[in-house]
Amino acid sequence: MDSFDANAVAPARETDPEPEPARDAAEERLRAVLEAIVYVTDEPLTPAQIAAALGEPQDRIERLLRSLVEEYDKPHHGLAVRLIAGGYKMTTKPEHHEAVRAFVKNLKPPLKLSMAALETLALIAYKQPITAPEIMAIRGVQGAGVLKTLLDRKLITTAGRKNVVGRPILYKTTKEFLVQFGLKDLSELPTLKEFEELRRMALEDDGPSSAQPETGSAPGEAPP
Amino acid sequence: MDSFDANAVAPARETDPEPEPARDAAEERLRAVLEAIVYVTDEPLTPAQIAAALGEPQDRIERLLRSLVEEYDKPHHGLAVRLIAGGYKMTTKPEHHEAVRAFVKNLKPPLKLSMAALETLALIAYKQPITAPEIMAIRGVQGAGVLKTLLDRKLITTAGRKNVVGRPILYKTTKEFLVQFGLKDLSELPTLKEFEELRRMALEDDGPSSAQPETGSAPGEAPP
Amino acid sequence: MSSPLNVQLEHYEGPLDLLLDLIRKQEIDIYDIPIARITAQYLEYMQRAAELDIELGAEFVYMAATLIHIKSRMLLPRDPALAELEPEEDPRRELVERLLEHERFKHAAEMLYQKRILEEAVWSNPQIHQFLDDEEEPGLAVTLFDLVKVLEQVLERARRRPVYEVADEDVSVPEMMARLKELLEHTPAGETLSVRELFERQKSRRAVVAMFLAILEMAKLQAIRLVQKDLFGDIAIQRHRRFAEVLACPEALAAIEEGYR
Repeated sequence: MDSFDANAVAPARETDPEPEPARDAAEERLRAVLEAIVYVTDEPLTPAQIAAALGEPQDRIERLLRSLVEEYDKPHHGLAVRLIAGGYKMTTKPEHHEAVRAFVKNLKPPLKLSMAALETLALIAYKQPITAPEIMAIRGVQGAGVLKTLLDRKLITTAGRKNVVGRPILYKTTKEFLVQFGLKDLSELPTLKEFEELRRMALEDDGPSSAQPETGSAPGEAPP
Repeated sequence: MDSFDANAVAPARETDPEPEPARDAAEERLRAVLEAIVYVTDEPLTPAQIAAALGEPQDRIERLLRSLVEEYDKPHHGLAVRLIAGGYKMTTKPEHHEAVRAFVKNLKPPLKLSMAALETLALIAYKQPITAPEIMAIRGVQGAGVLKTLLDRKLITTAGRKNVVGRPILYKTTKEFLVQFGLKDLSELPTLKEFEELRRMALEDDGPSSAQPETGSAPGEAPP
Repeated sequence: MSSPLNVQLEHYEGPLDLLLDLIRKQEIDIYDIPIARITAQYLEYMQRAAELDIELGAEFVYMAATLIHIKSRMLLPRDPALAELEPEEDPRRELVERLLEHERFKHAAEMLYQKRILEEAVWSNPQIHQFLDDEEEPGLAVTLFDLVKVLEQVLERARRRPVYEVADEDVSVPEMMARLKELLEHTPAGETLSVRELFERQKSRRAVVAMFLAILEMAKLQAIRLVQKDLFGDIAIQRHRRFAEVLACPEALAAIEEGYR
């Protein structure tokens, strides 16, 4: 019974050619503790934090956490262990939201952000640290007003001042930003280069000539 | 990969003589939903409550909940699904409580301050060096304990005495304060004027339209 | 002239949004924008907006000027000799780069929006409170922005509070009564003053005693009411409905003044 489970649950060990039963029991226990820890904590915990607090080597912790992620990733689990903001955190899976919602006591307040706020946030995420005038210049709108909303929601914070005339305040995104958007880290945002390539590819595919049928108002048609 | 998972995970099915793949997928999904529900609720939920909410037969729910209990009972899990007062609830396993408690204790808490401490710290940061009576006069309340908290946390330190009657102690912020707030020096503190500027811009921008996400800019469309 | 604007006047956040929309709707190669056509369409949009009394920001006007400038530069014949020495940059290049960058952030914003939808469908139920000691006071995680926000609030609060603190600590009961009266006059109807806070604001023992006696005298005169919501709770001062009437009576005040002489 036990050995069956041990094989079943830890895909990480599948790559391990020789399973050592003695080590396995200790591993199993440590993984159980990690599961309990990830379940208990509210802030995503980094492997370094966990390793330090448990007095275990970080690579061991990381390996076990990864195997937890894989285990919960399987469809028979309704929970997930997720890597968010550089740390691990347990949540329900989004696909079960309809059933789960009915049982949630305190509904979290929705994070309502305007598209302008999201654009500014994206801009800061990519270009940080960045000043308000720089944001305005790129967005082409006189609208740094959303900055206060983003600051109030702790999605961005100040990051010193830029050494130019007027010494404007620099802004950067926070850990809360990663948490709220479920991002592992900033590198998870598609790079600007990737966007560029996608755009180019789209252009090449469509070609300059092939007008797409779904765009209703073909440019050739006469105006009213 | 899927078949491997499906066989590995559901011990309830081991007793089942004839596994039916079609039913299994639905069972798996329902059990995942139950796992998420049992995780999310704080009060133990009875099978009847869950069955009613999900519109499923109660015996099916009961059987799946029992299989969840069995699954989490295995030693590689640090969590348990327990039957308490006629209802089901997810908890950590008692045998790991010591480890979890020790872990939580070892976690370095983030910089958390009470409102009184925050107000006092703000005054010291912006008006330093400043005396306790001066802080009290501005805040309008006495907060002797707060200074001690801030001193203990090494966010402020003494800066001599003021040459007035009673020669009260002057306070200023420390290097630790700069570190905690990610500042190079005090000149990087945002000024009140800048703050007011932000607020003014927010008022202008958040005028009629941008408070709500705009439906026009099609956020529903998938990014490329 | 073909127009992609023939259905209705859409709302654009800024000129870059409008330009991008014109370009993408007509499937124009952004690296080779027909500047004359786009400029005409852009101006048409502005024209229609004006007709419909829709106010466009200054940035729309500025962009119009930029477009016209680019158009004129493209029309100007180049000096072949100069072109050989220093090949002229495409006048559209800077605009194209800005447009592309703008578009990237629009996509990134959409991606964030998607991510957020996913996060809203997800719940977490951390049980850390079961492992924390009870005495740990609930606090708030703090950013630099909080610091300046809080400072503003404190200063605002201080500004609204009537000034009654005195350097001279030798304050008499009638003087303290006068201050209390002034304070209460500035307190909105229905609101209360905290006795504890009043005491805490006094800088000397004498002042605390004077405040204490002043409160008692005013209560005796039925100028104020003392309210205590819970047993051992803070005592609050409220204006009595006869507040103005009583304190307008000079004899009563004079009698008290005499009593403390």
